[in-house]
Amino acid sequence: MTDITETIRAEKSRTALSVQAGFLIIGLLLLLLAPFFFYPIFLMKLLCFALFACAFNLLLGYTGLLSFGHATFFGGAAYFTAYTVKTWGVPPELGILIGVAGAALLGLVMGYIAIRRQGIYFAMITLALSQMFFFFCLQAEFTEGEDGIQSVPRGHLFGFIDLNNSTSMYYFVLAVFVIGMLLIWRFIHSPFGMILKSIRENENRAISLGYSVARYKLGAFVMSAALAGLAGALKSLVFQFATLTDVAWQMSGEVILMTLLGGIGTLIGPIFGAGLVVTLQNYLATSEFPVTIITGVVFMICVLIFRRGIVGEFYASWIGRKLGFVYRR
Amino acid sequence: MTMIFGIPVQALLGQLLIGLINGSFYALLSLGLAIIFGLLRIINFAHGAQYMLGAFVAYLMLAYGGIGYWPALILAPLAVGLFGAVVERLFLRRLYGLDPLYGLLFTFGMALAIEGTFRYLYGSSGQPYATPSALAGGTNLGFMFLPIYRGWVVVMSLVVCIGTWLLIEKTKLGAYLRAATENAVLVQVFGVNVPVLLTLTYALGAGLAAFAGVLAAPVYQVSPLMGSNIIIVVFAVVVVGGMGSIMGAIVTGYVLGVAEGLTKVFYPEASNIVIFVIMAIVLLVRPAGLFGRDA
Amino acid sequence: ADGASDGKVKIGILNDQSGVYADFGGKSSVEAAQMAVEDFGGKVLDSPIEIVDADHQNKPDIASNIARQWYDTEQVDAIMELTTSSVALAVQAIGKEKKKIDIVTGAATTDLTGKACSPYGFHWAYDTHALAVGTGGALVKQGGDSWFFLTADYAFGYSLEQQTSDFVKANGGNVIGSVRHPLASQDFSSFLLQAQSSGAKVVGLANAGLDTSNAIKQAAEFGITQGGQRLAALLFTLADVHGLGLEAAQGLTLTEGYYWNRDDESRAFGKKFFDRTGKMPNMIHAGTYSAVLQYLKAIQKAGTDDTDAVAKQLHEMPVDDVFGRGGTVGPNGRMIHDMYLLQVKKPDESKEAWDYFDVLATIPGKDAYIDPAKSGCDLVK
Amino acid sequence: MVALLEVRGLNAWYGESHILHGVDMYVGEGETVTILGRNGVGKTTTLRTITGIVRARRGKISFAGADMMQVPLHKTAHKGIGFVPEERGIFSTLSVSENLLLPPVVAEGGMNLDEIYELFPNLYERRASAGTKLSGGEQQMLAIARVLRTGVKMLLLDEPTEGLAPVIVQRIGEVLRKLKERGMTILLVEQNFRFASRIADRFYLMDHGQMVTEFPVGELPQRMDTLHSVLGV
Amino acid sequence: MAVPATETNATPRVVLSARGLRRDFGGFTAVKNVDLDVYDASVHALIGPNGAGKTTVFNLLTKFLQPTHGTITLMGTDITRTSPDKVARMGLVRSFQISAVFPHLSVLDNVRVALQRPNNLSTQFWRPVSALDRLNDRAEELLANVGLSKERDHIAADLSYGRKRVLEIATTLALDPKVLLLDEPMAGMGQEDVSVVSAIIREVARVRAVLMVEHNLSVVADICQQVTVLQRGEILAEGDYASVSQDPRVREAYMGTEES
Ligand SMILES: Nc1ncnc2c1ncn2[C@@H]1O[C@H](COP(=O)(O)OP(=O)(O)OP(=O)(O)O)[C@@H](O)[C@H]1O
Ligand SMILES: Nc1ncnc2c1ncn2[C@@H]1O[C@H](COP(=O)(O)OP(=O)(O)OP(=O)(O)O)[C@@H](O)[C@H]1O
Ligand SMILES: [Mg+2]
Ligand SMILES: [Mg+2]
Repeated sequence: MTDITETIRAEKSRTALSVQAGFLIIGLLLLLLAPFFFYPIFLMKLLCFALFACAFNLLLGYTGLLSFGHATFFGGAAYFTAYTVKTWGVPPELGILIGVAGAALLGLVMGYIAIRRQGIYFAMITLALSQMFFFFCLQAEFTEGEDGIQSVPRGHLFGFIDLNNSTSMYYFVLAVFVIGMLLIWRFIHSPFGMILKSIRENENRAISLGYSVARYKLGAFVMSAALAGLAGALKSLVFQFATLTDVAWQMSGEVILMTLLGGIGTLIGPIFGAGLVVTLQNYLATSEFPVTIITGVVFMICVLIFRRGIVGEFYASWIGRKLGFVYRR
Repeated sequence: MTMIFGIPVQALLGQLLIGLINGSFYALLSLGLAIIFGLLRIINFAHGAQYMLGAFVAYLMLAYGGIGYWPALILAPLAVGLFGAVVERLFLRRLYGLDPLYGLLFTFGMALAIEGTFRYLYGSSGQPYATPSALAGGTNLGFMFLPIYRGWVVVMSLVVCIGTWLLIEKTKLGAYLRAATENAVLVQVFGVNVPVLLTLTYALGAGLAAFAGVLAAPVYQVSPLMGSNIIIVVFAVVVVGGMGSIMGAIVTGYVLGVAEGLTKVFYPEASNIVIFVIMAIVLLVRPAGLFGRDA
Repeated sequence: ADGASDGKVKIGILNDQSGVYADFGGKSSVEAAQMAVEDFGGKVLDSPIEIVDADHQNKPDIASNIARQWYDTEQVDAIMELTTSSVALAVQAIGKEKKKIDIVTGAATTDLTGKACSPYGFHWAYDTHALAVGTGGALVKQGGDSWFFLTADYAFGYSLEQQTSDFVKANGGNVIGSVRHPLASQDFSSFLLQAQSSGAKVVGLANAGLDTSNAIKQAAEFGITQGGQRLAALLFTLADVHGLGLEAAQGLTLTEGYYWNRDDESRAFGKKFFDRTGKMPNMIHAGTYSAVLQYLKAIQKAGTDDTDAVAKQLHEMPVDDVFGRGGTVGPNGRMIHDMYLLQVKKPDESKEAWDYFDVLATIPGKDAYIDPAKSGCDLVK
Repeated sequence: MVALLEVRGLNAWYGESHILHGVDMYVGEGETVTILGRNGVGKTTTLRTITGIVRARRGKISFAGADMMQVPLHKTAHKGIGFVPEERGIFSTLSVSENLLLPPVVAEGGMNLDEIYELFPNLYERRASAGTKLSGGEQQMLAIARVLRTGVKMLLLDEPTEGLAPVIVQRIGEVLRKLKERGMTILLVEQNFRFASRIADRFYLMDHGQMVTEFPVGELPQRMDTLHSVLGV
Repeated sequence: MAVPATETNATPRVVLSARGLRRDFGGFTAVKNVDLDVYDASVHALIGPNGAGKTTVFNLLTKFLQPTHGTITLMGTDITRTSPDKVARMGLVRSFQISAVFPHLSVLDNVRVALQRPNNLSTQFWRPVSALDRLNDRAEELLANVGLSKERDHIAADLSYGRKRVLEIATTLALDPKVLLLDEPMAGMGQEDVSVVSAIIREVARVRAVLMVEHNLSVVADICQQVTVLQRGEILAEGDYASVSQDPRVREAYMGTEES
């Protein structure tokens, strides 16, 4: 009896695995071919935001911490990279690393303060702290105020790949994106990720099993910040500037919207969410609809009737379940 | 002239008073937030938008209906409260029992939508609203020129804050409200119409925000952006106070208003972040906030 | 290559249409551009002229994305308006790289024609320097010789304050003090009290938008102007005065490059604009009109819409329209034209709707703008 | 005996899962009835469905002649039903006395405060402290005391002795007997069979969402075998 | 399994002890003057009427609450000021009065989470989850011990109440604690589960100290060597079950006159 159920279960997860692998390969192929059909800068922007949203989701979806201050890491890293590449003339790959390190450091400081509280307090605290960082960037010398750091050279990757060529830039961005996603995937499905999950489930119990919950949360926070920084650093090279919009609280709101739209707690949901938001913003820019109203209304609709997001709804749908996906939150 | 840290005592007194005025708005707003959070477990991100709505309703009443400040002081909060009631009935109700972050996100979207609508209709440079003639002008207090209207703001906010506190802590209605937050179903089983209570609560919170908005209209430019500028600061105020007590929200509002006012004198560059800095320090020393109960 | 390259001349208006600067330019700027096209006759070199527009939402990345797409795939020949300096600088850099024309009317930074100048980039309506000269210099001549600044605490505020003080001092005035306030302060009373007790004759507001509006409104409350001090806003336009109301704004001094009720010609344009938009134009609207018109004239004259040829004409042709009367364009792309020192009327002096200003002085273009040779632009040898 | 509460063919669901499969039962006026059953058979669900907390339900519930299926949740108490939930439901932000005074009085004939404090001296001692600072047993007493004030005709009690010390269990037994003497109708869910046997007039035995058997207290000795096999007592 | 350490010793060893423990809540003293010694390889029961302070004593011992006065020693180390997670790592592990499992993890994962830390598999974020597979044998052994093998792939939330408590005990045992604190482990359990859990406790206590709060006196009589009776925060009586249950003060304060 148990044997049969087990085989069925194994069978099911095997189909699920192959289906998922299939999707993955198709997705990658699409991304590889995309620049032949779409405008590369648009695609790069999309990838940057997708990575940003996935990094954010790492925290929200897998540790249950809603940060309302992730713009700090995204925008902070953008500034660090833009500044070091433009002013110190460091090569792009090093610039990105500096951006990531900076974001991680910011994450450490903000996390250290914010993880003292949970739930919505946590959200409010991160919001307040990131607002503080916004004012810092506004007033600091090196960010060049509301002009932003402009005309950042993309430079040559490893000294020989010219990133000014938008095709090579695209594939560079794609490579970083894939690496970022792999990191997130590994991270979620790791022993550490397991502990995070259990903390989200029952924090007191985790403490009583001897886990210093605060440290695990902080670890997750820093990793999420670093990955968000990776996205921001990349974006500053793609667009060749870093400005205040990247650190403003509206940006933190946007990344939440992306994640919510795509599906909180799903690995690839935020990619779809980011795609949708970026497309929408571009579309709305040339339409008659006022952007803020639409954004606001989309938010409301999502929360009310679409909480699982696109990918979450798909997973939970009949087809999704047939294909062996699980959505649980 | 006596000096403190190089600042004349008189100027200092003036700045203290001004801080108190600012604090009046913080107190009113954080009070409303605390009530809504306390009872509905929703962080009302739309609180700033409702504050803005209050000011705008007052402006619209004047511009299109010839209704002046005094009636507006009552009518605008009622109107916004009614709007809040409708929102609660139609939408927020569906979010009870879910992770509170959904409430936060919903109201965030709502704030964007409301603000966007008003920006779309009225632009962002704001609308004029004059001080009511009965409160125009000012008195010379010796150490400063105090516009009478500002004094009025302090008095009104104190009255409303204390009144609300009494309502919640000392009345049977308040007891129902508090109980309903913990276990709405049970309170309902006991024979209390909880859904109506919750609607009233949200309406009350929204009405308080709108009241602050009407008070602000003659002082600040009536603009669609006025809410989003202040809401984040009010969040910080609430964190510093701790969500445990209504009184905490009120007191912290005033105290931080004064703290900010003093910073404007001694180190004006930092005056926009001083509340955030205080927040960080308080969190490190007392994670539950100054008046918070849950550690 | 004669005629329009693709049988069409396309102009993109890229600005903030829903955010904080929406009243500054916004959709009305698109209308102004449309008016210019109509006034020009709707066709240039026998090709139709098309205006496209987009709302950049104050996000440089969206602006940059749209600008690239416009230039690359939608055959847009020039992009104009470009409110917000971060956007203007980003788009100008793209234009430079792609050899495409941009004409900025919405942003204020002098960098556009300074260290970030482009052979294809033009700055049309105003800049921080012109505002500083107008308000700072001219006001001292009117007797406002001691100043106290309320400065927004970021680069834009500093540079306005810096430039203005220079002109105040150059004209024999002195600066008694200044206080820096954070961006988006709701309450200015603390700062106003400090300004009041300083005893300066002029309180200079080196900030923008809502901050300026709030400061002015509260200054009235605290009786600053009644106390004999004068308020000078360094970046403030007709649209802002309209939002503030004459009651609160009366007596305020400011500088603009255009005022609709100045003479018959400007009145005629103003009325026409009003009929289409429901509001009177400020210098950004009129400037955008002028920029579009001049661009079309340049194409006409060059006989082609080729970027280099048109840019050459734009640099050489004198400007003569309702906005840029007697204007010239410097080698750095700066359009040099007269500016006006304006004072807001008392409510009972205002004779009709939108009749808000008295013109106190006219500042000749050559005084108002930085000499191209000293602008720091490396195109000027 | 007149049936005060009558339940016919009651079905109830939690989301997709079907928990009650046609419950039939009645409780007469002034009677004390106990539902016995293993963990998870649906005892709590039965009570929650009768009060209207579980609204995904089908069947017939009538109480004192009224059709309870149509009554909104906040009107249940006004019809005369008082509920003491399994998890007790003490409000932490309310003091003990506020907790006690919370439920609105719905009819004449409830106890007054003095009587209640006499019955539960612990509560009097701790009346000013916050509700959930009480120990488990104190909370249970408070939960029962709370509905006694309101003048309801019938009490639904869900495992009132769970986690309580033997003395307290005895005390609660005494309280219930006293209430019974005053004519209170009681529907009790219990795992503590011995406790139940001392106060109940009649038993229902529940399994898999249905009442499998019913018998008066007098038949208890004959039924011990069934109880053994179903409950493992 | 660990080597039974104390069997050779003549006198049983005290592993957990408290001296002069006191805790105030505002003006109210929930626990006062409690001295407690818990011996290795024994089951110690803490009983008393509701509100006596049993859970509070647990919270104090495991550092979820800070004592107002007094000291706590765990295997010779003063832990009065140690954080709760640290205390757990030192080998003092508790269960909660309200069942505490990770509801959306599978039964097996619940146990594996507990096994991760002692096996140094909790911070590796660079390794795949399959690294945890080597914990499976041990986890399954633990589940088998408590009779949960059949449910190993169930989601914990789907278990019945009693099974959840059993799972919780298995999780706790996974840490191989030196001292085990169980707060009403049998509450709400059916009779079958009660016997299962009693047997488990008896078994684990052969090499560990167990301190438990329990109202089910037949269980206490059955498996506990030591009984401490608490009343109003103070110790009323102490000793083995037989002597304690004869104590008239205990009968009056706790057990009552009739058998229930
Ligand atoms: N909120 C809920 N959602 C889904 N299923 C539930 C819910 N509450 C209870 N159940 C399930 O319904 C069934 C009956 O539960 P119920 O609480 O009525 O049992 P019970 O007889 O009272 O058991 P116990 O003696 O343990 O209290 C159980 O299988 C339980 O798992
Ligand atoms: N956080 C607290 N604040 C104030 N009083 C408290 C707090 N926690 C417990 N108490 C009080 O301390 C006393 C002891 O409570 P405790 O929970 O330890 O009792 P217990 O012996 O475990 O009871 P039970 O068997 O009912 O669980 C109770 O009177 C309770 O009201
Ligand atoms: Mg039950
Ligand atoms: Mg207890």
